Amino acid sequence: MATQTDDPRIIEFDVRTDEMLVNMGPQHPSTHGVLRLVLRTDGEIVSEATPHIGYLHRCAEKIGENLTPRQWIPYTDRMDYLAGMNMNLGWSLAVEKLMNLELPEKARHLRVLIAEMNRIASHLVGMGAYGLDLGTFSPFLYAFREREKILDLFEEVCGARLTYSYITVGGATADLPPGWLQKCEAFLDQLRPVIDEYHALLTTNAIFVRRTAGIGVLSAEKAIDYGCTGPVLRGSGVDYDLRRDGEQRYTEMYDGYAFEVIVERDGHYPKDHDYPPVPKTAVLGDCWHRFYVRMLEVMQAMDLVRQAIDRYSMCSGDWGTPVKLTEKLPKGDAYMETECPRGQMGFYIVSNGGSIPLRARARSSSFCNLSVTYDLCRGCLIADVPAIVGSLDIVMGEIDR
Amino acid sequence: MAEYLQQYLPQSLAYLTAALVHAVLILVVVALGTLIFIWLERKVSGRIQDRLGPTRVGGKFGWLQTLADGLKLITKEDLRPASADSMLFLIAPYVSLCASYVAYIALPFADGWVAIHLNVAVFFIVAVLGLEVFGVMLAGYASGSKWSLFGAMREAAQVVSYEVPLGICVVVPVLIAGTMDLVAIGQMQAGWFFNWFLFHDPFTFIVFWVYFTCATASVNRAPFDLAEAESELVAGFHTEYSGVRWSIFFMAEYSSMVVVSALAAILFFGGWNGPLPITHWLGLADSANPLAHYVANLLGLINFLGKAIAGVTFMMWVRWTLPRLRIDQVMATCLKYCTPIAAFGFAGAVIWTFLFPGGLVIPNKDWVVQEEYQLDEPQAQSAASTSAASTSPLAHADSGLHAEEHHGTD
Amino acid sequence: MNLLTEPIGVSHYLIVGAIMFVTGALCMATKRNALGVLMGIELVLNGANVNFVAFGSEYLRPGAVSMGLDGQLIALFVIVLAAAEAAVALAIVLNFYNNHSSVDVDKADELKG
Amino acid sequence: MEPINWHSVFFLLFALVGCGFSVAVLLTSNVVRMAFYLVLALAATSGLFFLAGADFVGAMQIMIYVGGTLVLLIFGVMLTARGPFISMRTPAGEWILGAIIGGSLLVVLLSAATSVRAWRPVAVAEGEARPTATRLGMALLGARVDKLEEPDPTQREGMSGYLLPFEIVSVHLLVVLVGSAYLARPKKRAVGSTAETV
Repeated sequence: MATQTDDPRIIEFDVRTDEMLVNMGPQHPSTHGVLRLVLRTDGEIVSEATPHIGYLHRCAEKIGENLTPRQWIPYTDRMDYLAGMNMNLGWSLAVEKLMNLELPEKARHLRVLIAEMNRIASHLVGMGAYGLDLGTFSPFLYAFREREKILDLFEEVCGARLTYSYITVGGATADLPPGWLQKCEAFLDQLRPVIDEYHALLTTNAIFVRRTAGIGVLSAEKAIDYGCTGPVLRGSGVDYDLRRDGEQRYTEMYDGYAFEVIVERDGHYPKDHDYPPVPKTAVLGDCWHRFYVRMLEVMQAMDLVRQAIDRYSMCSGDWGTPVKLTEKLPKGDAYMETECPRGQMGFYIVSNGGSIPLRARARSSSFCNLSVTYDLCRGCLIADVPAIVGSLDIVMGEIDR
Repeated sequence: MAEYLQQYLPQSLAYLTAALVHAVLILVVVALGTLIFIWLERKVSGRIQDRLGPTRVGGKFGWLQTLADGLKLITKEDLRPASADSMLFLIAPYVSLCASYVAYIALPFADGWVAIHLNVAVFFIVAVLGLEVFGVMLAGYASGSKWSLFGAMREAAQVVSYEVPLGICVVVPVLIAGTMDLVAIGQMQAGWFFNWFLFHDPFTFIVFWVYFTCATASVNRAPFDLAEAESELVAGFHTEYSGVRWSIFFMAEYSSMVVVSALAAILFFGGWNGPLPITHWLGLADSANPLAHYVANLLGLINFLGKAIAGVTFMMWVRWTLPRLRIDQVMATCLKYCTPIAAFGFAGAVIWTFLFPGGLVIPNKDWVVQEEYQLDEPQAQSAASTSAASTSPLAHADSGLHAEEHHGTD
Repeated sequence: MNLLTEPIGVSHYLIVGAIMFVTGALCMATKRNALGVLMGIELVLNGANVNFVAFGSEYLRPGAVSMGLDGQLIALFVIVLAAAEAAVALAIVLNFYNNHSSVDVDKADELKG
Repeated sequence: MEPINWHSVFFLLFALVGCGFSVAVLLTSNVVRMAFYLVLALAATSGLFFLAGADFVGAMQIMIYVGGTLVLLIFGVMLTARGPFISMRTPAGEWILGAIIGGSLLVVLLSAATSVRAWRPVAVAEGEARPTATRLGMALLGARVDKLEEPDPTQREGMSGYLLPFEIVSVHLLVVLVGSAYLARPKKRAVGSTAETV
């Protein structure tokens, strides 16, 4: 099996075979929707992997120029459809920044609570689908089983299971139903031991470690160069999380919450004491670390949800009334970035004073994260391509918009 | 059977009918087995994944789900890509099926219940199972699809490599038994469960696990299902297949799973002999009454099938638990782990049998030895009764083996 | 002579062996693909093997006339050596393919690697 | 009606399959199909071996020849199967020349095969053939259990066993293993430039 040597011009080979161009996707079981990767392969070795995007383009941004901000909220749901609440939140914050709205405290905690719950759901899918990419089916269903419970909770809150449109400009469309917090706590209690199961099935599984450790190593510099964010960036060891380092309007939401950014320090992760140790073969920035960061972020999000539940139940008063559907926007522009499960999701709004914005734009985290595929997949084996792309955990709806 | 039919039919027809009956019997085992095992796989995977699996078709447990699926597959269009090498494309699934089907011919289902009593049965089965790879390679090449070609190349590399440790593992029980005749190997493990070759010595115990790993790899089951790795190669070698031909690949896969599990059952788990010598206590096995012998064999058949099904279920359990290996890791597993361990086990078993001939802990050893000497008589009977349809030298290939063995070692 | 009822003798096997041998030899002579030539060699060896087994068969020639086990033993050696030969030949062909990007034996006229 | 000799029927079946597919190997120009036909021809030959009472050799034929050697061959075919090499046609002149030489060779061989009296069919009672695996194994270890009753003592000595050839073959296989690994070893080569074998 030929592998690349240090000098990129020298390629070791057994038998000279023709280079093949292979289309992985858009109809392929493991390209997370409709990503099309054009692989140039020499036997099993991939010499080039070019992502082609655009198969899910739905002109969401153009539509945003014809709708009021609150009307555009459902479209943000359909961007990162696995983390609709976080998308709603990002756009709402951008519009609120433009309108300079201040929210009641209860709305703040409610948003943290809902956004972190959605982060758990999103990471569960990411984890399950990653197992699927590596050829094991069961963890996928185990992850979906837990996610279903979150979706059930969300359904009680807003009536929808995938496209929530719950968090909106000025707060949320409704308060949490009575008794919901208890259900949420019960869910968190039973999720904790299940997470250990996932670790047994995937994180510590010898085959899983062999498939992911040392594969697709993304150095910190390269991650920053490509504009990677979220778990992909933190998996490379860069200590950066918008919930701590972001704009004040966003970070003040998390004021008073105790949480540590999940990033490796001296071979250890925060809160990893009851977790499996980092395997010896793993290199910082490889697929295993990206996966592990996601798993730990689930734990982190669970902590945050618990804190949010406490603080929410202590608050009294208003949960935040949504603004009028056709509320006039002040003239000007605003850009707001939030830490979504997949990374840094930015929304930009430009207004000329009417109720419909002049421009509505989104900065997609998956788009930047996907751009590293070309670099990471060079010289790997075909089987590593799904492993690498899966570890980036992309959602095509967000990339193509 | 042929002799019986001859009373009513012309001789040629009688033989043909007898042969057909045998062939169809085995085909039924293969086809029915596939139906049951696909159903079982769906049930097992369902239970593993917190689902119910099929529940509707054919009553509460969805017994007939596979049949319904099979009917659906038959009605589907038999697609053939324009770039395919049409002749090879059409033939390939049947090549695969034939290979795993032929292996059943030498597989004894109970004491003496075997289509052709070969005295090199172990060797034959391993050899024939190795041919299944041809179907896969031809399918992969002939499909004219790059994914299929990848699958075929992987399969070729994998199967050829895994045949080495598999062969070494199979040789270990053969070495202990002193024969390659599966019927004789089965008979040697009669009695209590510690007579099974699995418990013969620590080395056979190790070798069994290596065997099972290699067998899983050689029948292309997860975590070694590289040839059809659906997350990488879409569906690998059968990407372009549809309908009946696709289901034939499936049949081949399941029937070879059964063959390797059954082979493991005979080589390591005493074949048709239960963990307790019940038939011996009841006097069924040694009875001169043919009916008693028949009942003993029926019990043996249940025993044997139970062991084979347990093996297959174990493979399913593994499949739904573990991620898939990468091709270079599959090869490394074979060359760096399986082959050396198998070779070590082989050497160990040689030394062990040299030091403790006849095993270490067999309290009723005399009985076993006695069995061994009695081999010739029932075998001659069974050979005569079961091999009517087979060709003559094959049928009688076995008798005299043991006499010769002693002769040779003297 | 009815082939279905007559017993089979060594000569029948020899005929099969001869046909295989000749087709193999012709394959070696006419194929331009190096692997085709290799397949011809396999056929030739196989034809010879048929003869050896036939001469050694106790079933076809009972008693002392038969070559006995020697026929089968030689056949075994031929099979094993054929496997070895195929491995080396394949390595040569792949090497040739690497150097010439072709498996056409007519291109192998350089007397250098 | 004379009873049908099933041995002959199976012989005919296998012989026809074997010869038919060896001719097909010769006639087809597609190298992949050639390999496939060769598989069938060799598998049929193993059937012939079983019929001749050589069950061990037959199984060996399937295991090593068909299962090992030919998989290797097909592997090679697939590695080198690029458009023009899949079917390379032979010029008609070579075909004619080959047919003449092959035909005359065939005639010679066939006449030789049919003319010797000792090779004519003999009616043999069924069940005479005995299993060979153990005796072969013993012979390879140097003990000829089948020659113990040999009346002629000179012959008994001459056919003592095959231990030496067996060992030679074993060593030979090892050498071949190393040799082919050496021949097909990975070579470092600069992309773009030609031969620079290390």
